[in-house]
Amino acid sequence: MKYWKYYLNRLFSADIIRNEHLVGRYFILEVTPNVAICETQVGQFFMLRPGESIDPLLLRPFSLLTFKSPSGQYPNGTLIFLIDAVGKGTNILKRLAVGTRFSIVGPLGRGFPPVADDEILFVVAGGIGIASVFGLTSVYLNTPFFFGVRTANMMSDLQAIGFNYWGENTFTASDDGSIGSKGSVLELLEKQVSEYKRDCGGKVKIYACGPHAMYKAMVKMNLDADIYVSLETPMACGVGTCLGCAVETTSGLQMVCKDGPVFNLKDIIWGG
Amino acid sequence: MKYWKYYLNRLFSADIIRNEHLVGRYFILEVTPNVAICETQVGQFFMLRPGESIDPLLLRPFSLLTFKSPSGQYPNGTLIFLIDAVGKGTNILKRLAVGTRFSIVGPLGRGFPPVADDEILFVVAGGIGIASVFGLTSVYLNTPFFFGVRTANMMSDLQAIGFNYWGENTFTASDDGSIGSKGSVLELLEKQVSEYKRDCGGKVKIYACGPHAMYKAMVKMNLDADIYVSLETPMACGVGTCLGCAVETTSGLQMVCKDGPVFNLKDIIWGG
Amino acid sequence: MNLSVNIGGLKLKNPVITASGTFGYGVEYEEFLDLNQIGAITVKGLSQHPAKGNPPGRIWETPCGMLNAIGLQNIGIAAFIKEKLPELRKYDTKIIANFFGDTIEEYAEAAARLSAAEGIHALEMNISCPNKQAGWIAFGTDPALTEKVVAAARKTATLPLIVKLSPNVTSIADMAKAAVNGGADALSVINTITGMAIDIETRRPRLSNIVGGLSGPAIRPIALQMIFQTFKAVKVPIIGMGGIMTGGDAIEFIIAGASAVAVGTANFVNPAASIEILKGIKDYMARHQIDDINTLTGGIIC
Amino acid sequence: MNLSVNIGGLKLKNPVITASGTFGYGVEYEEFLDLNQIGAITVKGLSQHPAKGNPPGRIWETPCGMLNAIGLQNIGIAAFIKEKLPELRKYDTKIIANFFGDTIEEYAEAAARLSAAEGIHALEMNISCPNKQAGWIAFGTDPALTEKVVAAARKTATLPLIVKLSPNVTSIADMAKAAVNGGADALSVINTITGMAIDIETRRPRLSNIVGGLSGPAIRPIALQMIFQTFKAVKVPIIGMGGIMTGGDAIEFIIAGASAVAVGTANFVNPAASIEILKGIKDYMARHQIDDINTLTGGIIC
Ligand SMILES: Cc1cc2nc3c(=O)[nH]c(=O)nc-3n(C[C@H](O)[C@H](O)[C@H](O)COP(=O)(O)OP(=O)(O)OC[C@H]3O[C@@H](n4cnc5c(N)ncnc54)[C@H](O)[C@@H]3O)c2cc1C
Ligand SMILES: Cc1cc2nc3c(=O)[nH]c(=O)nc-3n(C[C@H](O)[C@H](O)[C@H](O)COP(=O)(O)OP(=O)(O)OC[C@H]3O[C@@H](n4cnc5c(N)ncnc54)[C@H](O)[C@@H]3O)c2cc1C
Ligand SMILES: Cc1cc2nc3c(=O)[nH]c(=O)nc-3n(C[C@H](O)[C@H](O)[C@H](O)COP(=O)(O)O)c2cc1C
Ligand SMILES: Cc1cc2nc3c(=O)[nH]c(=O)nc-3n(C[C@H](O)[C@H](O)[C@H](O)COP(=O)(O)O)c2cc1C
Ligand code: FES
Ligand code: FES
Repeated sequence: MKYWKYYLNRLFSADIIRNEHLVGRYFILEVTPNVAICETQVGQFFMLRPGESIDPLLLRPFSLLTFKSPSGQYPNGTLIFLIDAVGKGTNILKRLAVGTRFSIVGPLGRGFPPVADDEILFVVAGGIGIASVFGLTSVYLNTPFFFGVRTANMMSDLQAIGFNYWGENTFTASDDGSIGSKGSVLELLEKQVSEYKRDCGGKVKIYACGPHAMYKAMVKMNLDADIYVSLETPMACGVGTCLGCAVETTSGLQMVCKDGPVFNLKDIIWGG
Repeated sequence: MKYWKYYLNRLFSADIIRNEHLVGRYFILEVTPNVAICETQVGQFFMLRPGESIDPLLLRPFSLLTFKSPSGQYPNGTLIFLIDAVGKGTNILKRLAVGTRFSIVGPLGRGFPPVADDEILFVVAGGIGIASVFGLTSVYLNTPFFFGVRTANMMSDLQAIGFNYWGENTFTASDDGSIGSKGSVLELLEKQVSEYKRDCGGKVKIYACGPHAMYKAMVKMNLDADIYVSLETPMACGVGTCLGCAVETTSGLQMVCKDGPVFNLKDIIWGG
Repeated sequence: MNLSVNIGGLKLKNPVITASGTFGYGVEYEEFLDLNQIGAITVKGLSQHPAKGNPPGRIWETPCGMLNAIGLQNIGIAAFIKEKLPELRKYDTKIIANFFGDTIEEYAEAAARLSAAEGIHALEMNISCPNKQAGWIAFGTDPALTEKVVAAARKTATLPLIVKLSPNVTSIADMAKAAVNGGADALSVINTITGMAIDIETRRPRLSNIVGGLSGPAIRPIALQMIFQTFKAVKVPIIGMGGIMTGGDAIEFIIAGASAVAVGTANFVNPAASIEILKGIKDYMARHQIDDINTLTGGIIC
Repeated sequence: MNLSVNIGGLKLKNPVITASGTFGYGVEYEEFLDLNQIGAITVKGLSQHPAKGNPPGRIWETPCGMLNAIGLQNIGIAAFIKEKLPELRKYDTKIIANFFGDTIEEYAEAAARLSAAEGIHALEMNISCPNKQAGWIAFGTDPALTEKVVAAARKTATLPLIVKLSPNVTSIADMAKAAVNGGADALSVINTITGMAIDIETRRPRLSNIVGGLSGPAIRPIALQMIFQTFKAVKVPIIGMGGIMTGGDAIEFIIAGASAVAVGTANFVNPAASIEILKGIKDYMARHQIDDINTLTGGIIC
């Protein structure tokens, strides 16, 4: 496979070392870069090229699930992505063989801001949104984690491959009730936030990633918290030049790839 | 992989059972059709879809190297193609995994005409052209076979995978002299044809497949023989409807996919 | 579920048509699919006299598309009527005769002769082939001339007259209006887009004609936009085409304003494409509970 | 090996330019490639006042291409000169300022202001954005108006004036002649082609602006043909663009008549595309023993 030969900072080639298909559409793509790459904040993303064809043409954005530190075997560490094969590009990525070398741009954008000492962090993931916020669980150990899924499959999948953040601080809900409580994970969140407010009174930060509908529902809930969410829009360049990924905010149009993808929820103006 | 579900005669899906890479660019693609397919003459071809992407868009034409009769394991037999990975489509085919299901149209076109009892057949293959004429060696056993290659590699490759038509009736030449005589195989052909003419005086038929330059050289040689050659032009439909594969002949334009690909050499009008 | 549509008097049992020049004279495909299932077959462009077309170097693949410069090679109207039409009459589908002329008179004569033949159900007038000389191209790019040549054919034609527009214009809306003013019962949008390719090793054009017509999925967004503009400009039904490969693509064209769709280059990629596209349309209608395909035409929500 | 070219007075060390709107203001790419290696950088289209552009729903991927309807969002000429230009002056490359106005006067004023700024080497006048209203589009589709607006900018501009043509016209040759008559020193061919896409699930257009501009490899055959026609029609140098992804593609454009090439959408697929394309051009020249790239321009053998 053809790949790029320029290693100025955020443009590098990487080799696939694992492409593990989970139940359903999800898969884990683990790659090792061929150069030392920049440090990544949780919430930042990388643009992956879906195969070497010119159709599909554009790179696809994916959050970094986790970074594994350099080892003897992988001197530049490894990047792990959790991907939902929803369309053309993701399905091509799903079929790439171990050993395939391909091109990556990143890390890009702004991740989640640091949490102050006097604040408590609640993390919310809706479905595949877990890919973007999962990294927070190793920065903020034992932080309350709210995970909403359609059905139990995905949870067990993640556990099966070694993600074990399912302690007593994890609150799960599923659409079909097959795991956790039945219904929206936001109800659990609301309850915990108000209990916390009542019992401790401290400042609450919520970092969330999920479908935009989830964010709109959060707006309506009027939670007494500082909420940051990771947005998704189609992207071309990923680096702020094409001006394609615009989103309306209270301070005008902003670019999801450069000013985000993480935004303060109250700044977003929701259209249609 | 998506595949077609219509089995009216010459449109079928097939599963790859072997994709063996030879030295250099050549590879062997063996597939088993999911339905009983039409009987194929030597010189006819099939259109293969290079992957499921819409780029490259068009099907690619390939001669049938050999057909293996139905067996318990493969009730519809197997089709074997010998392919030179020259460009985009052929390189995609080269990477398709065993088990991949894909779509095929064929057999198409007109193959080599039957040889009469009072005629002798000389078969000529230039490089990958062997794919189209190789089948003749099992119809006309021990027929003189002239094989021109760039270098020895390919010969040994074919032998290694079980093609053993290299008896005393085989005349080989290579550009670099690494196998057979150094130079053009046409010189060997010319010598044998004139010796045959001198010694036996019978009618000679020559069936050839190779680069068009080889055919033009044959025209110049003025051999005392009835020569049929297999032509190559870019194709879109493969079934005579797009009118894209036209070639100038003494009786006007003809379609390589339908009126050919095998033509009487004397009927072809060579352009530029 | 109603799939039948009326294209300016041509009644089709479903809106999937095969595009001219990509389906031969129809009969070639009988061993690949059941022709009775197709809404209509448009045959290769016909002229008064058989035409030889361009020399070899007629097609070339491009990114998600292909160029062709066949040059309107055809067996001529007489041979078509005598040799092909009787075969086609066996099928329960509609036949659209695509035709062209080199002069206004030839267009009018061709329209008359084809109208008189038994087994042809509509005429599609090609004024938009990019492989012809500059003078001819004016038929499809100069609105005044378009109106004139359409009016001439309209006078002699007794069948529904569909005019096939060229995308190689500044305003497809103006061209559509001109064709309708000339008397078009329906419009086919679009023909191929002028393009070319060069072999950098020899510096020669890939096509003997130098330029050719681009078709296939590459042009789909352009075609779709032209159908949308045409739908806003005129009231006659539109046959949408240009890069349709799937049922979803066909639905996109219908939502933009097409009453029927034509499948061209896709036939080369999959000889049974038209039937798969029809199936995709039905699946979509079932999923979206659409009872009548006609209600979807122009249903874009802006 | 001589790679330097002269584009109507703008001297470049090599013929590879980054296309307007696909390379930001240049500086964004300094961490992806060595900007000193590029022949020239064309910055995002500038206007007198900052422009907000279109609402979200601005890009959409299509077969081998993409649609955009950014709507010419930009920080305005003043901010560009103050904030971006000083950064760009650090690099040993040429800066082409792409600009547009809403009236003839605005075009003239913009040309004057940009000419006066230190560090700009040429002006590229955009009269061909498909995302603007009908009235504006006439600048790039009506030859008389084109000549007029170009002449106005020519009068105030003191730098080489490149006019960027629209492909959405019946005759690119006529438009090229109009621009040259107006005083263009060079032409950029082509801007994006009008297209659209619809989400069939919601029946809504994918772009808030409904229509947008198609770019990428899908349009390459169309762009190439327009460059070939333009080269035959006028004598000024041409910057060829439209779907160039590789050095081979660039050579194809040069053979068709381009003196330089611009790389657009390819920058999104590979931020270092322009440098790889330059390398591909050099490889081709070495392989074909071409000493001077200028000898290849228009070298098509028909
Ligand atoms: C900052 C960011 C981080 C993301 N992280 C992840 C992740 O970790 N795991 C994961 O599975 N997905 C993630 N996504 C979504 C992912 O980018 C899309 O699912 C993917 O681009 C779909 O590509 P496709 O070719 O399979 O789908 P298609 O529908 O064929 O794509 C068509 C076009 O739309 C774009 N597109 C479609 N859906 C989305 C979407 N939701 N967001 C952005 N562009 C889209 C594609 O990039 C492409 O340009 C993220 C998106 C963004 C913006
Ligand atoms: C009747 C016939 C039988 C053939 N049999 C064989 C065979 O058995 N083994 C084999 O290796 N090759 C065979 N070929 C040649 C084979 O079809 C081409 O090598 C192949 O199409 C190249 O595709 P690509 O995408 O790899 O090349 P690209 O150069 O990327 O293709 C670009 C376009 O040109 C066409 N094209 C390029 N070269 C040729 C060519 N020589 N003939 C026809 N079209 C071409 C492609 O189909 C495609 O449309 C045959 C060709 C014909 C016409
Ligand atoms: C090989 C070929 C031949 C064609 N011949 C004709 C023709 O004879 N008359 C005509 O009106 N259109 C002709 N067309 C145009 C198609 O009918 C259709 O308008 C165009 O290809 C766009 O649709 P597509 O992208 O689905 O192919 C031809 C197209 C191709 C590819
Ligand atoms: C996202 C995007 C924004 C663009 N913005 C501008 C612009 O501001 N001014 C301009 O003249 N052209 C603009 N263009 C057109 C490009 O400069 C170029 O002419 C076109 O994209 C064709 O080249 P390509 O296929 O290599 O992208 C833009 C193109 C894209 C894709
Ligand atoms: S994706 Fe290009 S600006 Fe964000
Ligand atoms: S390939 Fe279409 S007619 Fe031969």
